Amino acid sequence: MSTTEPAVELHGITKRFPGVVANHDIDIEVAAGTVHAIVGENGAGKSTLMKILYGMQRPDEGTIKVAGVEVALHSPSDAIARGIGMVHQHFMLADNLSVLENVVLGAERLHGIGGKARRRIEEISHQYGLGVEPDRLVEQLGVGARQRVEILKVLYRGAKILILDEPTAVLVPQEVEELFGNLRDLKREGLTVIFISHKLDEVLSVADTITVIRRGTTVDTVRPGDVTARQLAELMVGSELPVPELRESTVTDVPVLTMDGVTVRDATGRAVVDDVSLTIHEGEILGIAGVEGNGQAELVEAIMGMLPLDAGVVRLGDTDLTGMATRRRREAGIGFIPEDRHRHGLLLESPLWENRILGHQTRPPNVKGVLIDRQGARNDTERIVRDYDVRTPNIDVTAASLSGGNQQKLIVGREMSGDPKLLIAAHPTRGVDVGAQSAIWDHLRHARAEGLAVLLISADLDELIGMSDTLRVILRGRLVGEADPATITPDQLGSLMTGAGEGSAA
Amino acid sequence: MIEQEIRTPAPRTGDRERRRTRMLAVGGGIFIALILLRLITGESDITSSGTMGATLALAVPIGMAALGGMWSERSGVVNIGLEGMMTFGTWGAAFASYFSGNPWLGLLGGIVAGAVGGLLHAVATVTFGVDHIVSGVALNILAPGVTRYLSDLLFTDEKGGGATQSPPLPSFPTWSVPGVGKPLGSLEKHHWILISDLAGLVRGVLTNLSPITLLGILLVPVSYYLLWHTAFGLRLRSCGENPVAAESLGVKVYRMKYAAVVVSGALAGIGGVFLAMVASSNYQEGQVNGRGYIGLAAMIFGNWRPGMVAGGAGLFGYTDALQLRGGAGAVHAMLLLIGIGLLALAVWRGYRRRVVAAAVSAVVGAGVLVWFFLTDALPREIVTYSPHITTLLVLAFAAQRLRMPAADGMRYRRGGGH
Amino acid sequence: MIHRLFARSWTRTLVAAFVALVFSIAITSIVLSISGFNPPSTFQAMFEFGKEPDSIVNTLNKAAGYYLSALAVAVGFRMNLFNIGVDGQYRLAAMLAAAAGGAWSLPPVLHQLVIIVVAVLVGGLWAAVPALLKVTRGVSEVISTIMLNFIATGIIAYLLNPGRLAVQLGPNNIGTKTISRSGRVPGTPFPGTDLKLYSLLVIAILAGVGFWFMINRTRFGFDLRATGLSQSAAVASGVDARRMVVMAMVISGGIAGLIGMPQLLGESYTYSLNFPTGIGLTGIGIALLGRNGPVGIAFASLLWAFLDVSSQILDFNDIPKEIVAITQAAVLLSVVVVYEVVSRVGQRIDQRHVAAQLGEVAA
Amino acid sequence: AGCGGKKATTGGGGGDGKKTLKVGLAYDVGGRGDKSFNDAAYAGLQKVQQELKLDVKDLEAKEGESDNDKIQRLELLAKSGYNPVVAVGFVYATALGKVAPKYPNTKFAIVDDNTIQQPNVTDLLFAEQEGSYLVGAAAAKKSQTGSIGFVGGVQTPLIKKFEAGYVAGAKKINPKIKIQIKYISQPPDFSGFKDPAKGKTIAQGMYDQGADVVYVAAGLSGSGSLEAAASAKKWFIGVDSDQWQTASAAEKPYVMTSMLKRVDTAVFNFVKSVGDGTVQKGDVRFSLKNDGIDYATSNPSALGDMTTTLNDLKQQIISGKITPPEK
Ligand SMILES: Nc1ncnc2c1ncn2[C@@H]1O[C@H](COP(=O)(O)OP(=O)(O)OP(=O)(O)O)[C@@H](O)[C@H]1O
Ligand SMILES: Nc1ncnc2c1ncn2[C@@H]1O[C@H](COP(=O)(O)OP(=O)(O)OP(=O)(O)O)[C@@H](O)[C@H]1O
Ligand SMILES: [Mg+2]
Ligand SMILES: [Mg+2]
Repeated sequence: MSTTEPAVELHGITKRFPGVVANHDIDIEVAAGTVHAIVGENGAGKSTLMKILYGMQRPDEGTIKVAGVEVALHSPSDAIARGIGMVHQHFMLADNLSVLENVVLGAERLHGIGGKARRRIEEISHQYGLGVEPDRLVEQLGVGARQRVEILKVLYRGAKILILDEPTAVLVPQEVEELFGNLRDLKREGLTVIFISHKLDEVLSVADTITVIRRGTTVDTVRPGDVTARQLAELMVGSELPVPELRESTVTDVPVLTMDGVTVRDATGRAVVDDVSLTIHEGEILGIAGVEGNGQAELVEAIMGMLPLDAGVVRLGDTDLTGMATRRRREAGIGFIPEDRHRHGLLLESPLWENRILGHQTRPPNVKGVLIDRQGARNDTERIVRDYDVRTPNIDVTAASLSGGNQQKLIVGREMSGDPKLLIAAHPTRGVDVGAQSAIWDHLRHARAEGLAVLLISADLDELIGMSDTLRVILRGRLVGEADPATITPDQLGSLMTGAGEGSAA
Repeated sequence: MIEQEIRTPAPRTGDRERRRTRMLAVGGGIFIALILLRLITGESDITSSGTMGATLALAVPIGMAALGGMWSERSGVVNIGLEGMMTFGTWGAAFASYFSGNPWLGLLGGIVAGAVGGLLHAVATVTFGVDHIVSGVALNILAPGVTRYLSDLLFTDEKGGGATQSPPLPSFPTWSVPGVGKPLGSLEKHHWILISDLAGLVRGVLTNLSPITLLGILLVPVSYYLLWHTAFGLRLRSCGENPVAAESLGVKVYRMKYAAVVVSGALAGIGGVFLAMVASSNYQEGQVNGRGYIGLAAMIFGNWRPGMVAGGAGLFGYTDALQLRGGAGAVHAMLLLIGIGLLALAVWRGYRRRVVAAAVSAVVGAGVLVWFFLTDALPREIVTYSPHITTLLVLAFAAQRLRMPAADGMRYRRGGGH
Repeated sequence: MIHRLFARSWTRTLVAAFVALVFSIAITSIVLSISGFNPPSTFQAMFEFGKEPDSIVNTLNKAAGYYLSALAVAVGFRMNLFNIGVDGQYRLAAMLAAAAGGAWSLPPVLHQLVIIVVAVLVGGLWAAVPALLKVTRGVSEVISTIMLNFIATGIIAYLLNPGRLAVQLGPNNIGTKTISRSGRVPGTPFPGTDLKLYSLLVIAILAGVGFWFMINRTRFGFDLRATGLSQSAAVASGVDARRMVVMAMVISGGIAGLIGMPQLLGESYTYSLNFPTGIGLTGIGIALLGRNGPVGIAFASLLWAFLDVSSQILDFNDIPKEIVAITQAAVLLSVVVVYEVVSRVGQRIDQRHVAAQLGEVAA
Repeated sequence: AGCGGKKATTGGGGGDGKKTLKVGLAYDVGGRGDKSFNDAAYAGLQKVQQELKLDVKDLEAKEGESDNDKIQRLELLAKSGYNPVVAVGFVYATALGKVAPKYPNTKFAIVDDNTIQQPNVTDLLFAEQEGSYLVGAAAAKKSQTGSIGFVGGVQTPLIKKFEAGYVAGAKKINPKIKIQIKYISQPPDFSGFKDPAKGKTIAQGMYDQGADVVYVAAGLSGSGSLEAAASAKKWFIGVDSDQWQTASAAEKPYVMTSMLKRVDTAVFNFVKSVGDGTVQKGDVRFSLKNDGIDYATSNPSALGDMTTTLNDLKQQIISGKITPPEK
């Protein structure tokens, strides 16, 4: 392999999905031994492009060259055989298998599935400082460790070209730093890294070259030294970026949600939410910062009544919610924007107006007595579609045929229509395009001004800092710190989240 | 297949060593309990070699179905069509062995016929993405129709054959481990504690074995080895846990699922061979008689792991053997064991501070004991179904630590991941 | 144009059903020709026989049981619950209802009502067992209902003994005491035959309408469907999964209790050794064939019953009538395969349509 | 109640009836090949075909079917000119009750039932308890262990009749005899008639626990029991037809005798009587008296000098001195 040849060349790649052209005439050249970043907003077509390069999807048009040779990739095996490895945006791990099994899967020919493979894994883990234990079950690992297992999987196969699709989305800044350290090591060993992200400061710090994709096509390729984050963002979006921020405080001293000593245990008796006490007032947005998997999800489910409490009390205003069923809690005035909209927020195969009913099955305008009020629900769905700018031809299409952002707007609209006193917003703008993002922030700000209390959970630290009146940090199920959103930086927050500086940081 | 909606956080999987010792302990514990029961009640059949032998004979077809189900579900394909595949197996065995006159070709015929059933299921579920249960149900409708249709065409003109049965089939030779039968038999007759019981167990398991029984027993560790200690097995299981991830690593998911479901059918087919050629001497319509479904139960009961699956089949086979051989008396004696077991469970639960569970166990246990002491025998009609009642009770009272493969029953499309 | 045609799910179902029927007729023909029979004349014989008045009545009567059975199964399926126990539920219910109806003499109307209510209650209660085992102990309903079918057989056999609930009906037959005239529902005459239509066919029709209404128009039905479509989303929306499991199983069992009623009150008046069995298992196939919808199931059960009834003539013509089982399985499998393909195409058309309407084709 | 037949060649004169006679037969579940009474009926039908040179048509039943299905089956035969028509099994009672009045010129017979009171219906009834009594006595005489067994296929009144006669016969010889009794399945689960695996397990269990003779009234499941007998080298008593005839060479020595229920004779005689015009309506009872019930003597070495005792008991039953119980 001559080093003058680019490691990967993609020419004129076009990929159509029913209803969407995900990639359109894309051209990219990746020089060998570099970190090449690809940026673009949600739905721009980055993942699709990478899946094409990894043989998971076939392009409709265009050519792929690896090390100067044109290739036809029919399956991941073809890509793997050419030294391409990919770490996917969503973890590709089998929870019930051990790390070892996950790593050797598909590459058993290299070192078998036994002791030799284990030694090899330990070797690689040591070489790149990944700290992976081969015999742990994956389900016992945290996100950071899973990420490292994914990287190890690729390295184990001796990949020379590494694709990392949004590897940092679930990592805190410190973990990101570690990852970047790893990447630099890899580069030094002569590997080529294709790195996808839309966190622009990260991209600028690690990449040698940056390609911007917008609406499925390449708009520009730049060097990090030549652009600022701001310029890059505008290239990406084609317009100005929205900024999450609150204006004047609307916080009152009327408590809406009060949690006192709330503890939730899993089947093994471990406290996943540990003695949590907090109060959210009318007009207040309380942000919870924390590395994923530290009890945020369980905290939310405890408030929603989806998990039983082991100890403690949850109150909404003067009403004691403890022991109340989820439905009663919703009726009492809790709105819920779930973290995973496909799993918890929508009936994908049902029309929009039925999705309007979901979660509000007992309240007008959706029902009359025990019967469903179809007309009422339909009319109100029309209203949501109008007020929240849900892009859809009509309300009879299935939720699955909407784009992610529009699905999210529908959910936000629905949850706001119940006149909630408290809104639980878990990652409300995750995977949503910029337009929808700023619309959702607007809605939150507006409702807050009218006295809504919001519990905001987000992995996007800018959003968390910009949108919260109060910030609490959760670590291993405990609230370990409090921060002032007016003064804290993402870096400081990140170190709180990893427990680097326990206690309060002003 | 059906999402577990009752949220119980995933159990921690213990390491292999611990699981193995636990299995041995449970097995030994049950055996000792049975000996005690024999002593108390005087029902010597409880641990006799005959009961053990019958247990084996009844457990093998169920165990084959269960093992087949495990193969299929480990690859993520729910197989409720085991019943139909076994039916194909019985017929295939009859067809091949009768027309060739060779029992071994009968074995081959049963395996092939079962595998064809598996192949159909695979085509429907894997290639066409049909709901697994639908396809399985269709197979269970198809199999009796096809076999009867074919029998009508092929067996009616043969002596002793008909639309519902084949002529008598050639049989397999049976083997006994030499030098075991006689001495153990005499030991057994003494009804000495433990020694006679062990003699019964060993003699039951080592004498008058048909090669299919041996094959069946052998297939348990073989399945374990193949699925847990080979690359093929790892790939296969990964399809049942996370097919998208498997595909992303170059595993040919469709191919693995096909392999698993076809093997599943072949195993069910062996169960069918056993029924047609070992447990009886001809193919008989309706011979499978729900054993495929019970195999499915044994598989779930066995937590999708070969050792436990075999244990589940064994438990069912044992209770069935006991009720068939001993009838009302022996099953009545079992009440004592169940009652005491439940009380023990209640104590343990009380100790773990699970008051409600403890109370339920205590009440049911006491009820069973009262029943035992107030009656001499159980109604025949109910005794017939004691294996089914036992299965239900064990499932209800044993701690629920079952974990099905994560992607079991999921429809998987190639390139479907995002 | 095409998207308009495919927009409605019933058109998709119709297309699927039609293609599947053609396909399964093709399969059946192939099997017949291979075994040396003439397919067209075979089908013609079946059709000729099937359209005789006797056969029509028998088909309709049989379809009533199949329909109720499939509805019972479908209630569970709609929320991903697999009630294989319909068979045991209806047999136990029919037996106890027959015993009650034979034992108590009541004025007309009340008598029939009591019998039916007993059946529904027994079916529902027996179905509650696996439901409770599932929600309290996590026992898979697939296993528990299979086991309970067997156990129900044991209980029926125990109770159906002279001296318990049975009397001798003939030298070799036993059954519950015959229900007196006040508890019977006379059949409806049908032109051209002495066979009578079960008047309680109406129960099946009412149950179908009720099922449709419950599923589509009530809050409970919404919760049920939501649970089936996405368990996790339903729970997050406030559906109580445990309660739904119990409710759905009990309703399913209640409907199962009705299965034996047209036959019991319209024809046999006793639960004897001769009472039809296995309807609960047939219902699974029919529910799947009818895609768990009340209309689809109606067509499916009529088709199934027609095939069952008209197959009698095959035996008479020395053609193995099991060919019908092959047809039934082929219909079932091909319907799902075809529906799968059709709905995938439909979904794709939908998405393209949405994108086109929004002018976002170039993403 | 139209006679509705298209080519109805119903009845006709008594004399030249033979030529137009077409014989129809409807089986109970299990159908042809059940090695039990369906098969026996078929044997009768074959004899009709061979000796009387008549057209025959036999139709099978489906498991779990309804009365309407049976009505249609009988009508199909009657309508198409089959006469006489034989319904095998009491399950046809209700159906026959509806069909017989519609075809007054067709002669019907039903096996094992006498609840239908119609001028054109003949009831073919069997005193199974009598034959069972004899084989029970034989078993008790043969037994050296003082322990014998009974395996029933499905616990129905019919099979309980076999049990009752057997038990009474055995007790007559040895009042203290131990009798193990077991049924394979419970109605309406009729799988007990076709589960040889269980038939084998049960018989094995009985032999293991000391029984040395087992009487098996379990249809096809009996073949499993016979295997168990052969491998335990103990005695087996068959049922319905002479199972010594159908047993394999290795198994023949262990078939002590069989309780014969001559459904074949009954069917043949009935058809013949229709041809002769001597058909009798109402109950036709088959018992030891008219050789409709008997025990097989095809394995004389097994029976030895026992036949004297058995024939003596047989005479006592025929003469009414002994009345074996039916339940
Ligand atoms: N398998 C598929 N079928 C249909 N449409 C798809 C499929 N995969 C992706 N799309 C569509 O293609 C477009 C590009 O998606 P892609 O996942 O490549 O975007 P992305 O740039 O990776 O976005 P993100 O930042 O959210 O990861 C989206 O509109 C998406 O809806
Ligand atoms: N495998 C797939 N099959 C069909 N449609 C798909 C598939 N994957 C994605 N889509 C389509 O992509 C859209 C959203 O999918 P996804 O959750 O991947 O978000 P996304 O493409 O990243 O979009 P966004 O970034 O706006 O959330 C949906 O409209 C869905 O129809
Ligand atoms: Mg995306
Ligand atoms: Mg992406």
